[in-house]
Amino acid sequence: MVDDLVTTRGDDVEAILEFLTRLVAQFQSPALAFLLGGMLLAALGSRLEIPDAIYKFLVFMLLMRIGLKGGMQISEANLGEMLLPMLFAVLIGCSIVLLGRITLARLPGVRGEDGIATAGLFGAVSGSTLAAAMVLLEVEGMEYEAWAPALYPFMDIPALILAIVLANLYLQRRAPATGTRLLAERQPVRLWPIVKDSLQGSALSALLLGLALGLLTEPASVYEDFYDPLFRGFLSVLMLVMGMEAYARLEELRRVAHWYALYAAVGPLLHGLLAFALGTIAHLVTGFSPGGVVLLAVMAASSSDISGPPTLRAAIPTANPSAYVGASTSVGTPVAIAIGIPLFLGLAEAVFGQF
Amino acid sequence: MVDDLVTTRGDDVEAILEFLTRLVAQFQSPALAFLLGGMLLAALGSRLEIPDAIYKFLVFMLLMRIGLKGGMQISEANLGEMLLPMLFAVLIGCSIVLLGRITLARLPGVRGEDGIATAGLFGAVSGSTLAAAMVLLEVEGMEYEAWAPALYPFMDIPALILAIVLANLYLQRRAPATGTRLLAERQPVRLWPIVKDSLQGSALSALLLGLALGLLTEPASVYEDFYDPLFRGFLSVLMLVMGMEAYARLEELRRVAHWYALYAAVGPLLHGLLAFALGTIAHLVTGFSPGGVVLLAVMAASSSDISGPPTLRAAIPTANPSAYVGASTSVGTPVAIAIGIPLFLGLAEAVFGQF
Amino acid sequence: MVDDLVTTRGDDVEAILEFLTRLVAQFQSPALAFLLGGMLLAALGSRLEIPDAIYKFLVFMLLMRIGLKGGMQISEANLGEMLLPMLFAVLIGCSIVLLGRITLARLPGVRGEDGIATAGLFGAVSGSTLAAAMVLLEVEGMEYEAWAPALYPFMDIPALILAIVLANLYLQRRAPATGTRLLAERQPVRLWPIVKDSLQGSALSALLLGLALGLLTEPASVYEDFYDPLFRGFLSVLMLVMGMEAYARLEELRRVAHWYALYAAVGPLLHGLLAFALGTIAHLVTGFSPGGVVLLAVMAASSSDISGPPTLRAAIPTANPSAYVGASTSVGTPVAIAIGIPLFLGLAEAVFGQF
Amino acid sequence: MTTKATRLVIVTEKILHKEITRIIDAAGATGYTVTAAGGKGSRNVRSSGQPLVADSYPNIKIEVITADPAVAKQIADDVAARYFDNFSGITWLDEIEVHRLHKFQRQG
Amino acid sequence: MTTKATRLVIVTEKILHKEITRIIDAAGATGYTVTAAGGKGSRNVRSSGQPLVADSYPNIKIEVITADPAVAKQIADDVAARYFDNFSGITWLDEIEVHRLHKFQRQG
Amino acid sequence: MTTKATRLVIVTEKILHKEITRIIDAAGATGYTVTAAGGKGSRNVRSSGQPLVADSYPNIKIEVITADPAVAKQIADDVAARYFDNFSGITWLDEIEVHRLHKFQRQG
Ligand SMILES: Nc1ncnc2c1ncn2[C@@H]1O[C@H](COP(=O)(O)O)[C@@H](O)[C@H]1O
Ligand SMILES: Nc1ncnc2c1ncn2[C@@H]1O[C@H](COP(=O)(O)O)[C@@H](O)[C@H]1O
Ligand SMILES: Nc1ncnc2c1ncn2[C@@H]1O[C@H](COP(=O)(O)O)[C@@H](O)[C@H]1O
Ligand code: NA
Ligand code: NA
Ligand code: NA
Repeated sequence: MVDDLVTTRGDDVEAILEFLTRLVAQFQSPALAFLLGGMLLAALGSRLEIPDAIYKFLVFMLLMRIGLKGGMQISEANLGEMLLPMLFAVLIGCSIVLLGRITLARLPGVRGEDGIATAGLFGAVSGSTLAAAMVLLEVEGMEYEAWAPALYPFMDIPALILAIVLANLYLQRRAPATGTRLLAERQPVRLWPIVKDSLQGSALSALLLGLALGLLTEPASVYEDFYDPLFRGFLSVLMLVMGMEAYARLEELRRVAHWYALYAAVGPLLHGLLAFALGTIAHLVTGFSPGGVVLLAVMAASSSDISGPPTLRAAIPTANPSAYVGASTSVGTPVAIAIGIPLFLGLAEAVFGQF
Repeated sequence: MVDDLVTTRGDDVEAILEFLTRLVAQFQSPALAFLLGGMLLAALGSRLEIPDAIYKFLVFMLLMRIGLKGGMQISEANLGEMLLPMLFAVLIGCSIVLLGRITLARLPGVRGEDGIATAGLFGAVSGSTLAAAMVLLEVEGMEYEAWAPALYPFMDIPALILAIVLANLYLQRRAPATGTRLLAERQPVRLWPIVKDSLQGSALSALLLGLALGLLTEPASVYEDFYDPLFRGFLSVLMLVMGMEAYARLEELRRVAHWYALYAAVGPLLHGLLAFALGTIAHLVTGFSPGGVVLLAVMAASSSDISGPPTLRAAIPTANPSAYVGASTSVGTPVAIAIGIPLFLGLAEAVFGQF
Repeated sequence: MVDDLVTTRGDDVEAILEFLTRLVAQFQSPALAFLLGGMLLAALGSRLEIPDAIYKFLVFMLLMRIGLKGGMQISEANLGEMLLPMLFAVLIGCSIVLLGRITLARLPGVRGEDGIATAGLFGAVSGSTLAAAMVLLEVEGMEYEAWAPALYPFMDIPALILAIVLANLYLQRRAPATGTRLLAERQPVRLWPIVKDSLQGSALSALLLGLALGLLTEPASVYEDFYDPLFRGFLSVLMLVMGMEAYARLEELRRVAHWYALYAAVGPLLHGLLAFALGTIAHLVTGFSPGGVVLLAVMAASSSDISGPPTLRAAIPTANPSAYVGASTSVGTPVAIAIGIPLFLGLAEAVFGQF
Repeated sequence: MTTKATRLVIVTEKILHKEITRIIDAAGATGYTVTAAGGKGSRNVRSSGQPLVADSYPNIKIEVITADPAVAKQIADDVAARYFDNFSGITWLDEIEVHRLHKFQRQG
Repeated sequence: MTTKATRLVIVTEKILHKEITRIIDAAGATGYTVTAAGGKGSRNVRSSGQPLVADSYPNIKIEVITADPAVAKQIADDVAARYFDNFSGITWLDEIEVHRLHKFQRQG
Repeated sequence: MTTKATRLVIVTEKILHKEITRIIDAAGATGYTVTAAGGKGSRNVRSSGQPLVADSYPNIKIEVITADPAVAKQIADDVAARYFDNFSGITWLDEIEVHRLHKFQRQG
């Protein structure tokens, strides 16, 4: 018994050491290195500029690549396997928002709609963070179903919709008192316009088009010659932009309640662990791969950076973007990439053993 | 005899089946898939955006690649072989314009200058359509002379010039009546400014610079490491833009006479077949390759999308661009790519047998 | 004795012939070919356009690639070897400026501050010219220390600073007479702001970030899959832009004293030879590689095109940018690339024999 | 020959592009001109949520010229009432002289 | 100290950039400022022929400031006569106050 | 309801962006709007040193609206004194009518 415990403890120590080693290694991985590099540049006042046109194109390339790969690998056989993870993705997205609704949004100094919008952003998914995890899994040789990244919209859209619905309910209840005319007017929240708006956004458009092309046409040649080889490189540039952005937003974050910083630091890890747990169930039930579990956890840990903010801005206009964008960009994303990814990877190794 | 006929009919059926198979396959080829994807996105109201700067760079890369390859392969030995196809290219470009002049431009509801400008655009050549055909030929393993794409300007420039001259003649004859002051003034149409303007445009500049560099310098390393590998990928993005553009122009096309839609649907195929016939003559006389014949047909079938419109706009200002751009972008280009390319390819297989 | 002399003369002739062969070959190398192509296009009035966003991204890619490679190869072992070349780099940068100060800046018709600013620009370094030399060395198989390109800032920054200090001293001495209020006011030239401004510029930022990432993290995968393979291609496009720019600036150069043209034509070669001599000393003392010597000479011969002009413009506002930018862009850079690079390469072969 | 007309200028967040041009059309203006703009105002307290780093022109400047000042007034009022509680933006009017007045008059 | 001057604004298709600046120079103006613009006008019936999707700013807005109103008038007239039958475009005038008047006066 | 206000426009080289906005802030203006611009002026004798070929908009146009004309005057004077000997640039004033005057008034 005692012996057993000691072994376990020894194992624990080893596991922790391994996690720390991985953490340090992760800090040297290109994705995180460029992210930190971007923060550093911004902090030092560099005038380096990645033009807007390039940024938009990089995002397109990244999501098109994810979509193409997913679409090329989905076949009818997969649809059965996909069902449970898809369901879990929806469940996770919604749970994160509800969790934020009953914690962050109720804290003193946090306006209800600001808290709900923040929860919505953290429930939604960041394509770049997901891409960083995919690259790392490939480096580590941990396999995942090619359709796993295509779970993205199943977590992203429900989270955004739920947040918008909750914010509207919240504002309506308060409406008579504060007279937020506009929102109070359009009483029943219509869901379809929100879904449509999400799907029409540049990020999901590219992802879904990629999926459709991968599924219905034969893009293998252009995928292998172009979208795939440029993937890591474009990701590194995107991470640089995200790092600069993270630093630039710190100022805004500082102006809102400190709770946002706390939420943004702890939330990604909790959300990821929740997703990891559900993913593990899917592993046991339908054989969802360990790599897939990690990606599900990373999606949960990530917070939307491209499509989420404008959607929320348009749909919850009274919410303060400094709060939700600041929290997500400045703290949430760096935490998800720097701590979340190696944590879930280490956990997968510990839980699923040699894969 | 009867037996013979039956066999022939059987062959016919087979050929048609093969064409249809190819047509379906072509719909799955990256070029067409991205074109249709772009139309779909635009139809669904997606906010996906390929920035103008990226679009310009893609066009540059594509035409530079075509030029470099052509230039690298042209040697003095080729100049002899090139002569007949070059002559035919000029002839085809001019014939298409003349054909449009005596058909489309005379139809009721079609203004003379609008019809002539449209014919000019269809006589000119689209670099992207040509590129799509080149990629497909490579996939199919059908060889072509590396200088064949360099026939481009020999069809493009004469077609534009002839259209401008015809439009001016037409307007001058009408001038006293309608008083189109401006055009009537500069009575003799000066050709050199038009040629110069064409050559100075971004598309032909890039193509010709590529040709010159390929011919006179040693760009093989940069061609093989950069321009060639990125070719298909950039083409896919360009096709996406063209698809979005095609949909966006439909509205404009709807506002002009229906004859434009008919011309744009039938013209590319007729023009391509005419070129195919002349190309076959060149094949018999000087051994022009089957792949070269297909490219010549595709050039004829294509209509200019980058350099043609501004040239015509400046030189025939009274012509309505909604007519000619709408017809070319919304109907002509999709027809040339989706039906024209597989048709000419199938024809080449039928006519030239195993190549 | 006589025999000996004859042999030497024969060798000389051979060496000259070889240099000429190399010169012709260099004119066919992609870098120079695209540079000349750009000039030609501009001269012919082409409307070809490489958008600003693309240009900025190309510069970023190039310098990031140089930095990453340098950083990945610098280890503690190297720091000892680097010391002497670094010292020489500083020395060369400053010597070029001082040389310009006592020659160009004193010529009749040359305003003092204009001459000094020009000398500063020629003392500073062009990343693209350096990149062109790197590609050529690789083609020729002449090895160099991977950290050699990282000598860049050690020549660049001191040259710019010294020029700014000298210009201020010059203007202060003249101040009472001409009343150049502004510059006279801030009497002691503060160095740190200038250094900081240099380091924060987009070019040095990218280079230094690349160095840091290469040194501290593991970017090998993204370097090999992305930054390195795209290097030559992007350089070719950048050279095209530089060629167009060179032609566009000729007009400006024509408006200032002819001395600038002379200085810009002869300076690069003299500066390069000076650096070659010092590099050879480093070769003898610490084994600095022949390729490294060539790169040091090319840096000296090159004149800053991206970061130098805005730095000088801000710090020596009274200097006329038409003079220094015109001289550098229109004459200095083409001379450095077209004549300088093959000259130093030939010299290295002659001096260091088979390497 | 020129005629007096009113020029309304709106500077606001890019995200409102579609909504504002819809208001302009609805008010019966004959057209508008849009340019990309950056800037600073009182909104320093709230971010637009758009990427800061990559896009130096996150605003748009919309100019509407109308022969009838009432149209300009209505657009300005509508836009302010609908958006300026929650989005940054300013509007101003300028009296100008147009050539070819018919281009700025509602037909029919 | 400021002086009254005239500001002419032309919004038209990008394709006319070179031609219009030539007219401006010829009329004796001392300079002009160009910005990229998008927009909507009566030309909905005719397209500019430039890519719609990729380029959201297919127009240009040109501003010319002149000390002499006659110069502005001549430019406006010339541009309209030469191009506005077949190209889209509008022009308007604004009275402004310039600093450093000499910058807007033709030398000699 | 609208109120008279002053609109100061500065067209100058992009390189001065930071410096000029600093002057604007220091003068107590409540904001400014910046657009990318190209153009031609008297500076044909001196180049801006920025890439000509790639960047067709090497200038910026800055607009500052102030309730108090003195603020506009001070900015124009400061900018001209500090930069216009060595950099190209012009400034002009326009009288406009703003909505929501408080947005253009210095608080406190
Ligand atoms: N005083 C001002 N002068 C010129 N532009 C302004 C001014 N104040 C605000 N703006 C512009 O209007 C936008 C929105 O202003 P605000 O609603 O105050 O944040 C700013 O980003 C500026 O582009
Ligand atoms: N009423 C208006 N207000 C502001 N800009 C206009 C107006 N009408 C036209 N424009 C601009 O002028 C361009 C050409 O107008 P049009 O000739 O009417 O097609 C449009 O694309 C707009 O940018
Ligand atoms: N008369 C003018 N009208 C409009 N813009 C002008 C005028 N003169 C100069 N500019 C603008 O101001 C900038 C600087 O002018 P300058 O200092 O004269 O070189 C030019 O590049 C133009 O953008
Ligand atoms: Na999430
Ligand atoms: Na054609
Ligand atoms: Na140098």
